[in-house]
Amino acid sequence: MSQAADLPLWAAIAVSAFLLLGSALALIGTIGLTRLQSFYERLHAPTLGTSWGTGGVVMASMIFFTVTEARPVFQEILIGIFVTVTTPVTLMLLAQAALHRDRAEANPEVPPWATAGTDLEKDAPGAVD
Amino acid sequence: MSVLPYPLLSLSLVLMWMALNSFTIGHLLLGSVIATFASWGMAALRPHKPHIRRWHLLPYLIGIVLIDIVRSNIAVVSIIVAGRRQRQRSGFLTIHLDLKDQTALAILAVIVTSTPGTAWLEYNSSNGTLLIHVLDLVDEQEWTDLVKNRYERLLMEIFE
Amino acid sequence: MNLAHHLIVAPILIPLVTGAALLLFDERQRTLKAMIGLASSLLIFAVAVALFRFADRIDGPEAARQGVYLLGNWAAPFGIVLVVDRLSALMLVLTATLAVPALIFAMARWHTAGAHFHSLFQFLLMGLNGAFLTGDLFNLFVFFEVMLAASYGLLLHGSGLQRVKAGLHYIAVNLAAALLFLIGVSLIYGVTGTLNMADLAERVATVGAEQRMLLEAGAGILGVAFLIKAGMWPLNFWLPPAYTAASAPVAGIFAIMSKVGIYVILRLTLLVFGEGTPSSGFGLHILLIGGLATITFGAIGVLASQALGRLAGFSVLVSSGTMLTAIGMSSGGITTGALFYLVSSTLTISAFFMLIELVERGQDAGASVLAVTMEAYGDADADDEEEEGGGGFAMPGTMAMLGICFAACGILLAGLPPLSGFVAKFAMLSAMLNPAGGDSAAPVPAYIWFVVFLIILSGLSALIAMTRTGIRTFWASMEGTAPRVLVIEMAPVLLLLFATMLLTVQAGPVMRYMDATTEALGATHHYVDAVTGARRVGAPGQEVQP
Amino acid sequence: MELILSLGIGIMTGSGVWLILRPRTYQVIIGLSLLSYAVNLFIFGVGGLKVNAPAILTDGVPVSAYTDPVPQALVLTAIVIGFATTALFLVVLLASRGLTGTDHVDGREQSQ
Amino acid sequence: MSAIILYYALTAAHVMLSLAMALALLRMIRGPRAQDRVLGLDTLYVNSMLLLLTFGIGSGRTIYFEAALIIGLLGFVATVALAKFLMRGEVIE
Amino acid sequence: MPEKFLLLLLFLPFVGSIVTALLWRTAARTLPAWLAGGVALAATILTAFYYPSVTNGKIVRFEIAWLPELGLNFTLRLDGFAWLFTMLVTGIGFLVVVYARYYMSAEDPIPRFFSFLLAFMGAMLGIVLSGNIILLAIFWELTSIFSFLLIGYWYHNANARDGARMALTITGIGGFCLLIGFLLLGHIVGSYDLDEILAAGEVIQQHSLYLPALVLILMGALTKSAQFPFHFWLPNAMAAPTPVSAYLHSATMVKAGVFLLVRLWPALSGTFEWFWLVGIAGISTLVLGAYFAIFQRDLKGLLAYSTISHLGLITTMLSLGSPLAAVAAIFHMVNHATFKASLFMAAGIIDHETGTRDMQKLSGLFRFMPYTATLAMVACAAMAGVPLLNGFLSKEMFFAEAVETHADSILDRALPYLATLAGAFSVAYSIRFIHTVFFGPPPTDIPNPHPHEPPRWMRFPVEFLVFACLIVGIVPSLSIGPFLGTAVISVLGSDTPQYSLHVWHGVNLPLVMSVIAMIGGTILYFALHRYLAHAEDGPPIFRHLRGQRIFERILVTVSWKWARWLEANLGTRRLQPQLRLVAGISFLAAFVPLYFSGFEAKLPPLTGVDPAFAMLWAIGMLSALSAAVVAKYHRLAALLMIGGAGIVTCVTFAWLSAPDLAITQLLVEIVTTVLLLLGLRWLPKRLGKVDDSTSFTARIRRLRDFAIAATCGVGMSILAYAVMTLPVPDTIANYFLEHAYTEGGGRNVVNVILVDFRGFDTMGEIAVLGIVALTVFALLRRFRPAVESIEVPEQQRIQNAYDHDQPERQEGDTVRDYLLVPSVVMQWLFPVIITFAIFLFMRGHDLPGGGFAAGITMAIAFLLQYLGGGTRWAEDRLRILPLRWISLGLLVAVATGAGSWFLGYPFLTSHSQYLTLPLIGKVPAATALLFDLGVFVLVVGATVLILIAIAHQSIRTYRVKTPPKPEDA
Ligand code: NA
Ligand code: NA
Repeated sequence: MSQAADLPLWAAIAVSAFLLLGSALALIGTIGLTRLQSFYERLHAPTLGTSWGTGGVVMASMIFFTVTEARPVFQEILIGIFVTVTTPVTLMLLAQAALHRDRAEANPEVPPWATAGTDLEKDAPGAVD
Repeated sequence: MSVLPYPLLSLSLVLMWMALNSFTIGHLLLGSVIATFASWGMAALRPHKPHIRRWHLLPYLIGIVLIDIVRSNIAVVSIIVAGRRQRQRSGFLTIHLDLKDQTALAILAVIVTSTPGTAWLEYNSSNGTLLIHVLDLVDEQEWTDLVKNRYERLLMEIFE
Repeated sequence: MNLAHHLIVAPILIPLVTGAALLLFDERQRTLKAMIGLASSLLIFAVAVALFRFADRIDGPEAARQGVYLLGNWAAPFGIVLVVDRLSALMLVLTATLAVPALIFAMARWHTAGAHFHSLFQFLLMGLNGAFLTGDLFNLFVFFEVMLAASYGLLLHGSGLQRVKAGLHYIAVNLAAALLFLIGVSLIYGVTGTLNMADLAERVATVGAEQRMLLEAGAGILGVAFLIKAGMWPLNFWLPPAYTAASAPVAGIFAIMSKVGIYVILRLTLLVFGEGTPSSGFGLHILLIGGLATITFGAIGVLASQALGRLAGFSVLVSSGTMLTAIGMSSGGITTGALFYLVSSTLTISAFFMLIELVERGQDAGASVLAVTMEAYGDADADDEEEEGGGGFAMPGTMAMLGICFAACGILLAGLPPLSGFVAKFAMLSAMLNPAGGDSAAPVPAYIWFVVFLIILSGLSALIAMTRTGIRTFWASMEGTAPRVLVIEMAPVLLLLFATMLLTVQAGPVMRYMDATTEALGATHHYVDAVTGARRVGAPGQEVQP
Repeated sequence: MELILSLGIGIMTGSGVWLILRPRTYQVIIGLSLLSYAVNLFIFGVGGLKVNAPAILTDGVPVSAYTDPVPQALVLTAIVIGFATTALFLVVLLASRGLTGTDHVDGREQSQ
Repeated sequence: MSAIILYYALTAAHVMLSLAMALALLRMIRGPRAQDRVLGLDTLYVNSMLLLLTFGIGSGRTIYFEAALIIGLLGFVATVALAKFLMRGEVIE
Repeated sequence: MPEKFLLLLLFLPFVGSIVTALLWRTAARTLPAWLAGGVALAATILTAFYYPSVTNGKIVRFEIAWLPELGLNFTLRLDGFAWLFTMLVTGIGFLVVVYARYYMSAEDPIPRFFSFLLAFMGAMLGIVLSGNIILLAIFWELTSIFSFLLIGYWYHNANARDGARMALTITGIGGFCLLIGFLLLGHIVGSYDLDEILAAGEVIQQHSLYLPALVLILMGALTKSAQFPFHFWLPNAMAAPTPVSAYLHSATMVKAGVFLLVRLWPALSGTFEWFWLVGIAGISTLVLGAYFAIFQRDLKGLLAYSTISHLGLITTMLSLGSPLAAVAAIFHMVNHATFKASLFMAAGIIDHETGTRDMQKLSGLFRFMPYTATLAMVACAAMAGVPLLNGFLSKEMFFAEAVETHADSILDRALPYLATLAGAFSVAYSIRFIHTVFFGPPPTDIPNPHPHEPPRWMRFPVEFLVFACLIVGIVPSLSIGPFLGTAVISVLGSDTPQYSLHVWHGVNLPLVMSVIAMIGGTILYFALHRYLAHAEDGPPIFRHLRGQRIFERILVTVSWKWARWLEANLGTRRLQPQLRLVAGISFLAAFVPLYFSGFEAKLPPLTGVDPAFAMLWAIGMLSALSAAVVAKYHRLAALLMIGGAGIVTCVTFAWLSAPDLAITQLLVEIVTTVLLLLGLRWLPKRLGKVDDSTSFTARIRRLRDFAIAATCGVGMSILAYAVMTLPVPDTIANYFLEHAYTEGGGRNVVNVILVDFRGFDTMGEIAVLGIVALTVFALLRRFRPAVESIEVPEQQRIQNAYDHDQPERQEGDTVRDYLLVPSVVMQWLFPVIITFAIFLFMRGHDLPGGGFAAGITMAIAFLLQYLGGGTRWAEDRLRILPLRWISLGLLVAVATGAGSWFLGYPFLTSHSQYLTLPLIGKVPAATALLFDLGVFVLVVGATVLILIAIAHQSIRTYRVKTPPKPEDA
């Protein structure tokens, strides 16, 4: 922690605050993951970690390195962006998988297969398989 | 195939390159070359190409999403910390979407899912219905409004 | 640094480049690929012979240093070195001697039985040659893996139930061995701080007692990895099924694979735990006892084998056991004989594996096995249809030739005269019972009797088994069903058997080479000096920098 | 550090060994993966453990301050080879399962 | 002073994130269904990414950044594959 | 004669053999015979010319260095005794060839016969001419091999096959023993040279290894000469064509044993051990052989046992250790060869003419073939020891020696009686031969009812030999005398006794014994006459104790039943025990040295434990243990668990200052997870309880496995702790740290090691990856899924059914909707990941990253498109040619390495410097970067190939398995 000593106090406080915020959110998220009752509820918990949990730590890191290296450091933002973009993909794929399994097992907790619908034009994505 | 099939993408990639390395002219040049190559790779995939009509609304969108995320963070933290003492009412919610643009849908999905407390479950393209799950489903209409009025309308303005 | 010096790395690079380049050709251009592969193998053979001749002339430190190749121009022990000495050159020549016939044999039909045969074959050669040449412990691991990876591919070449079943065991056991190799190497590095074998030999002397224990533990674990490869009982049960399941040309080249383990054990025991080192004689007892157990198990297996393939597989074990025993006895004369035996038995087993396929082709069992393979293979892709007779002419006098070759193999395996199997056995037994100088007063230790007994017994079991199967195959059942054998299938077998004959006739010079090899192996400090004394290009005392 | 890591290596090894002694091919491949973690960590460990050591050459830092790069290089090679062999083993076990109809390591169910 | 503040904050962050990882593992072990386990693993990944970022702050070196970035950018690939396997019984169709 | 002609003499038959073999397709029957006869005759003549060179104890020696360091030279040595034997081998060989020319039928493969016969002749000559005992052993084994081939000549006949195998097994075992015996002789004397050994008799006999050497050599000699109890192979060898019996099994090969005893007589004989060992074998063979001969139904069987008995006689004489007896032995060897060969030939003629050799069927042949009958009768008389025939002379000498006292013992004293008894037996079987075959009523029950005299030249060899019997019998000193003398002197040298070769020595004890034997034998025969006419084959009492059957049974039991049992119990074909052994032995290999060095596992101090690190590893351990527990029934859970263990490993690497490892492990982790998932598709869905896990044995097994696993785990912990806490040695790493930047041009030492210091490792490593990819690809081309896995997975069926049922939906809509949003994100990430891969690649030399990490990242970019869009979609858009990438990667790496050759440096020498580019600044431009490019390219190709090859299985259609059609090769 050689550079830490050179850090101005305000920066140290800011870094620490963001760090603790991020870590705490991540921890609370996982607490939710263990404590929430159904899978669909648990699905919400990790987003704490991936939203402001990540945000906090990323901010802490950015402030820290910007101050210690005396130049603006943005690369951590990329982590924030990537996590924000990729986590939803994971969660929605997982949730839908769970949904389909529950429906296949006729679990009453979940909404059944949609049977009615309007004749909407198909806007097919790339997946042709 | 044009040399720069996705200018916005290429620009983002250059920025990414420079963020990863450093903001120097050298890396601007190098990054441009690499970004051009990478965007050719993108072009090879022949993806659905979005038409952004009112891109100046994008920062606004990002802004409201960030605020919403902060809000819902607090909400969800309180739910988790409160634990079983306060039994939350979670549930499924079906919303009919008018949004058709694939990219816009993707952005909506990212917004909905990134926001703690709401999760995008299933979109049925044949009738445009969206199934979401909400952790704290006190008022269904409030959530429907959130998605329909706050996000979908904005996205439709940007993309359609 | 003259051009010839770069030849040292050629046995690794030629097959690598060939194997890689062959991937650029379409699978359907098999003949072209085969020709390129053959040309490459012949080139490797020529290089190996050149290196062999170089190694044979090594006397004095300067020549020995010429046999050291500093890869990346980094001095030992920092960079990786390749070392040509008599032993490695011998192994190179032996490998190439097996490779050419095996490849020719494969060109008759087997190379059509699956994808990328020729590339895999070249990569196997690369792995083998690298393992023989390298003077670095971790680089040895890498080449072991190259060799194994290619051998997995070649073993599974042609697919089919037997191959896949045997392959699964083979791979599982060898993966375990690879992990042990890593543990052993890293322990040794942790204790000595080096990976270079010569440097290791030097540093071993200075290691403190506390560390020495760990060094020996590392060596023990490493030894297990090598012994698995070498096929020591009870770590060898994977070997007969794997070698039996492999297609004939593959088994033909696999004959050298168990010898890689032997080679490494021979080199490292002498280098690191040789005379005069603090841990001198480490593990020799295990090698001796394990070797004897292996001979016994191999001989029993040979007797118990109904199918020729298994018989050959167990012969590999007998051969390994004999080598391990000889190394475990750690006497110069015995090692000399054992090296001769190594060459002879490897050639024999290779020829035998290929012969078996030809012999069994005449029998219903063999034909249907082949048919199954072909069916399995021809079914997936239309472009791999067998190019029947693509290689050439049917062999005249097939039965007579097969019979003669079979008899020759039997004679070689049993160690009967007049072929090299006898000379090898005689050389070893003679060294055991009649150590050089013929000090007739010296009593023969009891364990030597046991060794002699087992070696003879293994020969006898080969004799009994080979007559039994030979009679059944040639005399009792093959009446009138001469298989169609192509000249390019028979010629490789004959070539290898001819090599054993040459070995017999030239036993004198060959044995002198082996003797010099043994002597060089014993003179650890020469090896160490050669490796550590090899100078970088551009370093003082070297030719002018270009 | 050392104590915890060695315990961890031991547990991974034990679990891996247990799994490779099981009769199902899938268990074996999982066991091999665990073993390869254990071995990679072991190799890494022989260089000695250093927390917060510079990973990149920096001017003015004495040689002794760095972690030993050699085991790291060895681990990298081992990781690659481990990946390759895992892939291979997987495909062979699939082939074996396809041809024999069972996922037993011996290609047939044992009655024993 | 700065160093002390940062030291305590980092230690607390380490402990919290490790604890978070442990809880994620707990979900992986408890399940009860495959999707819960996958969710647990995904969370484990994200938390370890955060842990890596805190290492970076702790050491003052940016070399941990790549590892974190890889988790952020590519970590989801494994989870996506798992999710798709659950949904379709097949990863690549 | 020059010495080198010995070589010609020896090789003439071998060359002839090869030439004859090359005639394998010629129709001519006579050509091979002419060739063989010519060779034999030439050899005989050549030998004859050597006679002057060997008289009076002179020796012709010829030596070629072969393996001089080991004392094995190609030494040929001809002395009087060898000369006599050479004449026998070549001369009788010639006669046998002539005989065989007529004996062999047109259907037989004639060239092969003569080829083997000539080869045998060469081998036999080799035994006789060897001047080095190892060389002798070589030819010794060769005779066994050719004998095997000749006995099995008619291999369609089961008896021939069995007989051949038995002969080879017995004589082969003997040969191995002989070799060891010779090696011991060499050990004692210090040389394998025959002359030196013969001169070292005293040394040998006083050496402590004399007895083992003697026993081993006798094993060789006695098996070869069919001495009791190894005699039984010879009667079974009678399945050979008769010329073979005549040549090998009466005149020459079986004589090799006694030849050897004579050869080594000066060195080995005269001791108590010699007398007892050789004597017991000889006398029992003499008596039992003769006894058995009486009761044979088969003509050749009778002759075979007679041969055994006569060889026993010779052995007995040699056992006595007296020079006179040795003379008699040598003399009898020659005599026996002449009369027995002629008798075999006669038997062959009879067989040839009548179609049977069964004496109970043969009768009164004299009237059909009087000439042959007469010849046979004379030869029989010689065999019986009738005066005026050669057999009588040597037999009298034997009787004379028998009554002498040699080594006073019960054996010595019993010898005269036993000798007489055997003499009587031999008279009996000789009479039986003549009486049953030639006299009595004409045969009624023979296959060929009109036998007649054989062709003129078929009879000639018999005539010649019988004539020799007569000449030697009547005028011994004029005929055989000088030659015998020469032979005897060469063996006995100065010990040569005075002996006389006269027919009449007056009425003495030997003559009385002869007379008793004559009368006794005659009486015995006529007493047994009726019994023999109908008795079953074989001697009374011993009939059921047949060596052959015992041998077969032992052979089968030991070499087959026991061997199979042992092989099954000493080995295993199952994987689990093998891995158990590997684990257990590895543990021992590590801890036995530690134990013996006094290693103590010290309890480490529990200080300085970082709670977060402890927590991290609690996760790691729990993951590993859970993976172990759930892997059987919850595959996916196990996969997730090792993912947990993997991430802990990554974090540990990062924590402990190894970011490169963390990155690589992480990337590999991701790919491996996808890989295993791809594989899971093809594994059985969910296992029922397959094994009875509650059974006691199952529990014991698991307990044992648990013990092994726990032991290995504990062991690994101890080792790891011990090595981690070891003081750091002076490692090569210091050099790397000091030179990475100055000479390697990179600040990331790990990367500089990988691409420069130890770039060769990396080259090998990428080769491994490429090879594995090829193997995976090749194997999957043949892939056949299990039947129940061919179907589309259950989830897809349900979803497709749903799509199908909904009017507004089409099949596949579910998956399309499912991936609608994700695929957009994945596509947009594609260029991002590519950029990131390039980033990782470019900075590798100075910072964490590098070709491998970049390659995997790139592969993941591709993989993601396959995941999102499916195989067809992705391949419609991305033309990836992974094989090309693999090839290119390897070639680039090698080319980079080879580039340094042009500057005169060794392979892989890197050249690095920092280029200062305008605007960009200092850029590292090491050739190592180019090498790393090769790594990158290969890794992309190999990883993609592996993943895609498996993925492709899902879109392949599998034909229903058809049973394999037999295909003619
Ligand atoms: Na959400
Ligand atoms: Na790197």
